Amino acid sequence: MELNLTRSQKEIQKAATTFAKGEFDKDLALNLDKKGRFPEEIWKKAAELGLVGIHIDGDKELSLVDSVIVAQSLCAVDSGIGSSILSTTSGAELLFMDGDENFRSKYLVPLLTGDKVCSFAYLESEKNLQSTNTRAYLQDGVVTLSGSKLYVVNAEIADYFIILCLISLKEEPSENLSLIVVDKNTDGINIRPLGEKLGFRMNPVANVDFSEAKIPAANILTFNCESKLKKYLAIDHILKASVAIGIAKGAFLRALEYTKLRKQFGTAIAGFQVTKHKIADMDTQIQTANLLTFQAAQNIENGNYDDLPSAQALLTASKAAVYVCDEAVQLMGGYGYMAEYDVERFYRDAKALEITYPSCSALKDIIANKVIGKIK
Amino acid sequence: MELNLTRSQKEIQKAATTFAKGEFDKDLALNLDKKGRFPEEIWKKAAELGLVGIHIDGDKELSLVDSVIVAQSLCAVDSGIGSSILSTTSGAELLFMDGDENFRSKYLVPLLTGDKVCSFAYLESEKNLQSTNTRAYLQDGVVTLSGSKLYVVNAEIADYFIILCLISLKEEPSENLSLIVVDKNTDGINIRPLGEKLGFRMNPVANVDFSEAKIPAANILTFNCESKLKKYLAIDHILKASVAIGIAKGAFLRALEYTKLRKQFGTAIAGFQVTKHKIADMDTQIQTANLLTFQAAQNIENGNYDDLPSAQALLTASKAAVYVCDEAVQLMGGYGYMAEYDVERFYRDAKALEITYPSCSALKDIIANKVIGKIK
Amino acid sequence: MEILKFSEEHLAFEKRLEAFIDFEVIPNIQKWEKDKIVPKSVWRQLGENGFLCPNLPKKYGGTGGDFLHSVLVAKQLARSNFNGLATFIHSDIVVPYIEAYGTEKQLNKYLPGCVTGDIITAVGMTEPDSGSDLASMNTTAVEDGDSFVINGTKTFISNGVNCDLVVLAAINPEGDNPHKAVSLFLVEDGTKGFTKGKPLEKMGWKSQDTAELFFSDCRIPKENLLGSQGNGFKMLMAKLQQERLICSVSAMYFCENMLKWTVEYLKNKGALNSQVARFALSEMGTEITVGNVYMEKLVEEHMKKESIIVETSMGKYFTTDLVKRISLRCLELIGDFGSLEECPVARTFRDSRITSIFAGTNEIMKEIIAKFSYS
Amino acid sequence: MEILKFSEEHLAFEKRLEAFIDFEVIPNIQKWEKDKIVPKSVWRQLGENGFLCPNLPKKYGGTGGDFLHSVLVAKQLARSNFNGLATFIHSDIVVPYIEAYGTEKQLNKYLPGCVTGDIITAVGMTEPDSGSDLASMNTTAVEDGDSFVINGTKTFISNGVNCDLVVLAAINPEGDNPHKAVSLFLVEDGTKGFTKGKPLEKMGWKSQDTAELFFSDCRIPKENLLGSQGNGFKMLMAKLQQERLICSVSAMYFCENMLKWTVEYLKNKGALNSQVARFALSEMGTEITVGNVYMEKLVEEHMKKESIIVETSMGKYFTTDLVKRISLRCLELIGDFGSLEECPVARTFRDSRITSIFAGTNEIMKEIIAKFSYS
Repeated sequence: MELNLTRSQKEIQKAATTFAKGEFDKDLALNLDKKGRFPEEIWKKAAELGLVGIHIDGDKELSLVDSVIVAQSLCAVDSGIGSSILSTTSGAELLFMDGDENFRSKYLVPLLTGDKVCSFAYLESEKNLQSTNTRAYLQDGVVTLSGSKLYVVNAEIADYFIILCLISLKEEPSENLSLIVVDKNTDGINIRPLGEKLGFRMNPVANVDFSEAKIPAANILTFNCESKLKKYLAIDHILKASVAIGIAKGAFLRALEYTKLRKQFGTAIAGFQVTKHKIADMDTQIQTANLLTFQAAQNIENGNYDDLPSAQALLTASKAAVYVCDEAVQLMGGYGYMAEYDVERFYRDAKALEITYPSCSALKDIIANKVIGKIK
Repeated sequence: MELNLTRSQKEIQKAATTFAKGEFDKDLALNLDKKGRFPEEIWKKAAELGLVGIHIDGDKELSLVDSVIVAQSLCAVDSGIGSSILSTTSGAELLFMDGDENFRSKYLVPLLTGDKVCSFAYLESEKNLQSTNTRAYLQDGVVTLSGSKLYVVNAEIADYFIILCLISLKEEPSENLSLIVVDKNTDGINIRPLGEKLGFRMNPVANVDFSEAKIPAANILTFNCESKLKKYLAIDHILKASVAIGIAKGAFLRALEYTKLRKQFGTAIAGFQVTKHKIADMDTQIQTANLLTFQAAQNIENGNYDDLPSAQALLTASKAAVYVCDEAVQLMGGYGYMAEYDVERFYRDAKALEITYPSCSALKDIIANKVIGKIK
Repeated sequence: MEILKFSEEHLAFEKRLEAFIDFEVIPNIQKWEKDKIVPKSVWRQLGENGFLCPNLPKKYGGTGGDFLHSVLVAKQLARSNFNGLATFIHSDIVVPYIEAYGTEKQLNKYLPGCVTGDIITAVGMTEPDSGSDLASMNTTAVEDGDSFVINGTKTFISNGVNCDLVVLAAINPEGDNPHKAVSLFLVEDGTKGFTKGKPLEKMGWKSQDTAELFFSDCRIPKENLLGSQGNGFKMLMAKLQQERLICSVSAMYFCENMLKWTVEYLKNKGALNSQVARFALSEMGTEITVGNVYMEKLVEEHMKKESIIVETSMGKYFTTDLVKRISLRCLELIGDFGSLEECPVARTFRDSRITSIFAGTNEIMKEIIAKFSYS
Repeated sequence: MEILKFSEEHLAFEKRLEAFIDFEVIPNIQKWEKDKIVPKSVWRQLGENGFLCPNLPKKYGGTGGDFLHSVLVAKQLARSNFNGLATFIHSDIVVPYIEAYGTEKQLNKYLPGCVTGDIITAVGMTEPDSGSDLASMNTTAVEDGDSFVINGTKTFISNGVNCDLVVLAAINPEGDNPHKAVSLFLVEDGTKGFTKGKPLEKMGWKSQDTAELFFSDCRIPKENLLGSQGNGFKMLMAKLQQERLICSVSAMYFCENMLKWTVEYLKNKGALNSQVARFALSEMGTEITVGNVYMEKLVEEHMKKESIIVETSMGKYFTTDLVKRISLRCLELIGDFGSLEECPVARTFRDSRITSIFAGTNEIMKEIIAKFSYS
């Protein structure tokens, strides 16, 4: 499927791929995955090149397609390093959408320059975002925050958190779902690492407790954030879909190369009809997910934040990634199971992406609610 | 997924849907399906409205997206009547691409005005088009044609055939895969109907034998047609994909309506989580196939006849149609199995589309050959 | 890998049945499918030969066979690739209600006719607005002197046109708990106020007369109550194991037939050199072999009178889903020829699609499995 | 729905094994997984307790048990959710070659040690450039006086680091027909010219020492030929039924464990009120129940010494595909917690992914099924 990329998009694609191929050392990747370490140096280099948060870098419009391209390109070369780089700006769109110049210079720009890592802490239940119990009250210019967040990616390496919480004002009982930026060195934060991961092992994950943490009121990013959050999630779904597609492409290209070289009973595996049909299915799924994702990203660039296309893109892409990686492992046989041949790692990353929030089930809820509408 | 249709495309969509809703009588459709009769009257009305062969109607460029829209719209209202109307121009693109003014006025225009039906006879083996054995030789301005064609749709109602055959010139041994137009009333044609069909029952199918049929040399449409044929197939795949999507949409909307109205254990079926997730999957598959098909059609409008996108679109769309119709039947329970509720017929049509040439297997061969390329 | 052991007597029974199917059934299928009904005379022929209700005791005119006879009937009817003579609805689903819950008088009055084919039975359970949800039943039975007066409509009733006797579920409109207000009644054809609709047009089972039944002030004597009053729900539930099991048995034999036919077709076309076709056949063959072993195990346990509600629900879901998938996949392998009604798998595809819907949809099966296993 | 009947003795054996696993294995799994190997001492402990080669006759030091003992070992090891102690490779795959084809001298020399755990065995078949295609083997064995001289590399060898004895397949480079040029040899650890690689880094089976084996002018005495010369291909084939069967047995027990764990997890989270979760569990439960019956039937037939090559190939494909799909689906139901190594299903997912690749890929299974059934 030909996507009609603009000249500038093609250049970004080329730059990202060239960078990744040059910098993403295979042995390093294996080692980082094994040890669960974040690829700090490469991330900083990517930021220097402008590849970090490329969709929010620059002027006032979101160039989401650029980030789709970067995510796919980096993850296709290495799913672990690629997704790690992308993870450092998790939640940054919320700063972009809502932040004044203060947030911009203090929190957003350092992400883009590779000086800071942001971590968006939102989950309290695996099922949905509707069950926020982290509470804060604002009094005398200070917000006091208490509660627990689950599965916070990059909690240990982040410089600050964006927290989804309920904020109440002094002597006013109503609570408002809001966003607040909390510096890592604030007192009252306890990070409980969740140990080794199945996939995306270069990004440690932890539960984070807040116990009467005091934060300046100026750090309230958005008061009443429901609609912003929904917009953010649409963006986030597209970026996750892009990571999934990158993973799928990376595993696919490795398996394709293998089947063209590896001979069995005197024939290259790629010459067997069953292999050919698998390759056709794998490619079709990748192209399909790709097209959905570009279309959804384009929608958002055009200012349409409808959450249906992004949910369908992520659902399709994450299923495609698991399917393609699984078949890649099988096509490569015993080699597919060996760390050295990469695809088992891509497979674990794909599976981790698929099962972590938002799960396929949550995405289907979004889609169904939109499609079914009201029932009489 | 929002497809950004132009104003004129939206008008075509509206016109086709309005026409279908007004003219496609439900009882008539049930009866035609049961008896295996072609909806002649409705077809003529559709032609009057310009809905027949809309992509070749008009000037010199193919407006394929228009036909995608018409096919989807008509088939969503009724898969049998809709696809019957579309089938009357089978092969007409070959006339359009290659025909001089003579072919145009004598053969092409009457299709568009609803005065003639064309039938493209190409298949001799179910597997591929490479095994053409129908042979003709040209001598003294007359072509003599012999051979047999299988599964010729509309053979009985067609006014003329476009035949794929090998033509040799007098005293020259080489044979050229070519196209020739043969009037139905030519001597030496024997049509052997294949009886009742599983799906698309309004379009009778037959094997057609040619026994020294004499045709004027002027009726040779294309001498050496390989590349034209490939282009034609790309178009044909997209139109078939559009029919599949229309079928899927039609079944989906019926099932969706049913689940919103039908109550079980006091709750509308659409309120059950399993139903909701099915609806999400069904909608996602339809949107996905739709996007692939529009993209592939757009490619061709832009002059890029690459056969990969059209094969991927048809593969995805025909699978989606079978899946969606199957789930629609299940969602509607016993009613889904009854002729009166339409979806069983849509299901049969979807299945027939999927298994007749080009089969999924043939499409995967096309895709794989393109993706794998040469093996060292 | 067989589990079931058939005796000489069983095999002789099967052989007779096989011949009957070859000579009396297969040549007529096309006509019956067009007619949308199988003549009642065929039922009587079946009865004469001992093929109906093959496990009713001799004192009611039966041959005193066992459930393996029913398995063999399902097998041979599947071989005919045709569901017009779905005698298992009569023999293995409806008549067992009468046998289990009937009074001696009812047994003597009806069972002999059920064996000879003079009485064709149907069960009236489903209604237009209540499928699997029996509690929302709208057909009422009101006591009036020494009668019950029945009003309501039943739909999707197999043998609905041919039936001479209906086991009808109806609700006492004055009952508090709908689950305890349902009773079963025996309603004879010809009873005033009982009328039948025309055969419904369906995707498949073309010659099986599925129809609506209408009851309008239909008065039946009190002695036609089947079992105890208010116990209908329980009685219906108690017999579901055999109903669902026989569906599984039939589904597996249809699977085997389809695969066998498809292999032959592909072999004749020289298409077995396709690796994709070979793999597809191997995958289908595996699922069918595995499913067969499971089905035979279910039959074995059922014949030992084990309560295997969950396992049977699993079987119903697994086998009817399988028969659908096998039909879809065989058609794909067959290609263009599969799009013609001449291709037997086209009919199996149309016919088998109902099996994951009737006798409790597979969604209901999954709820049952979950209820007993995961709650 | 059980087919297999376990005696009191079997159950006592299982109980002892269960305790052993609880006390000696489960507490050490994390360490062994980090170490990428299980200490040899554990093998000896297993041997002391009669858990290795449980069906070797008493005259070779065995306990004279039957294949059901192997089934129980597979079951209990699956319960530990860990494949580092895949003793079935030793007990049910490699040692049977020796038992079946060894000379009396070889039997007496090696089997007692195999039982006690002093001799851990491995089979050297796969090579870097030949997976399922044995005919393209490159490891050579050349006769030289009273020795064979072996050269070549084997890869993906389970127990490759711990092994004390390798049943090695090598080819006579001068043989015309490669299928008749393969012989089996017994190569002891420590033989000059035989070296082992480091454990390979894998997706799963972290503590199972899978390694490369290198043979460089490795000279072994002629008496270490196993079975007759040139017969290696046939011997390897003859034992595949048991090899593939034990894979199926293990896969099914892993399936059961995963589902059980997932149900408990969801129950504790209060997530069983989700209809989608209930249906998913019912679907998985059905496949597992059906697969279990089939697996038990295979074991029964195998123990009756039936030749069930096709059915076993079907079983290998069905069960290993199932264990993968169950792991994928359970993780989906579990959600975020499944993405942590703390979740046991995460390990089962990683471990089970190899089972549709090893012991003959499922693609090979499908070719075998097709060859015997559809050609």
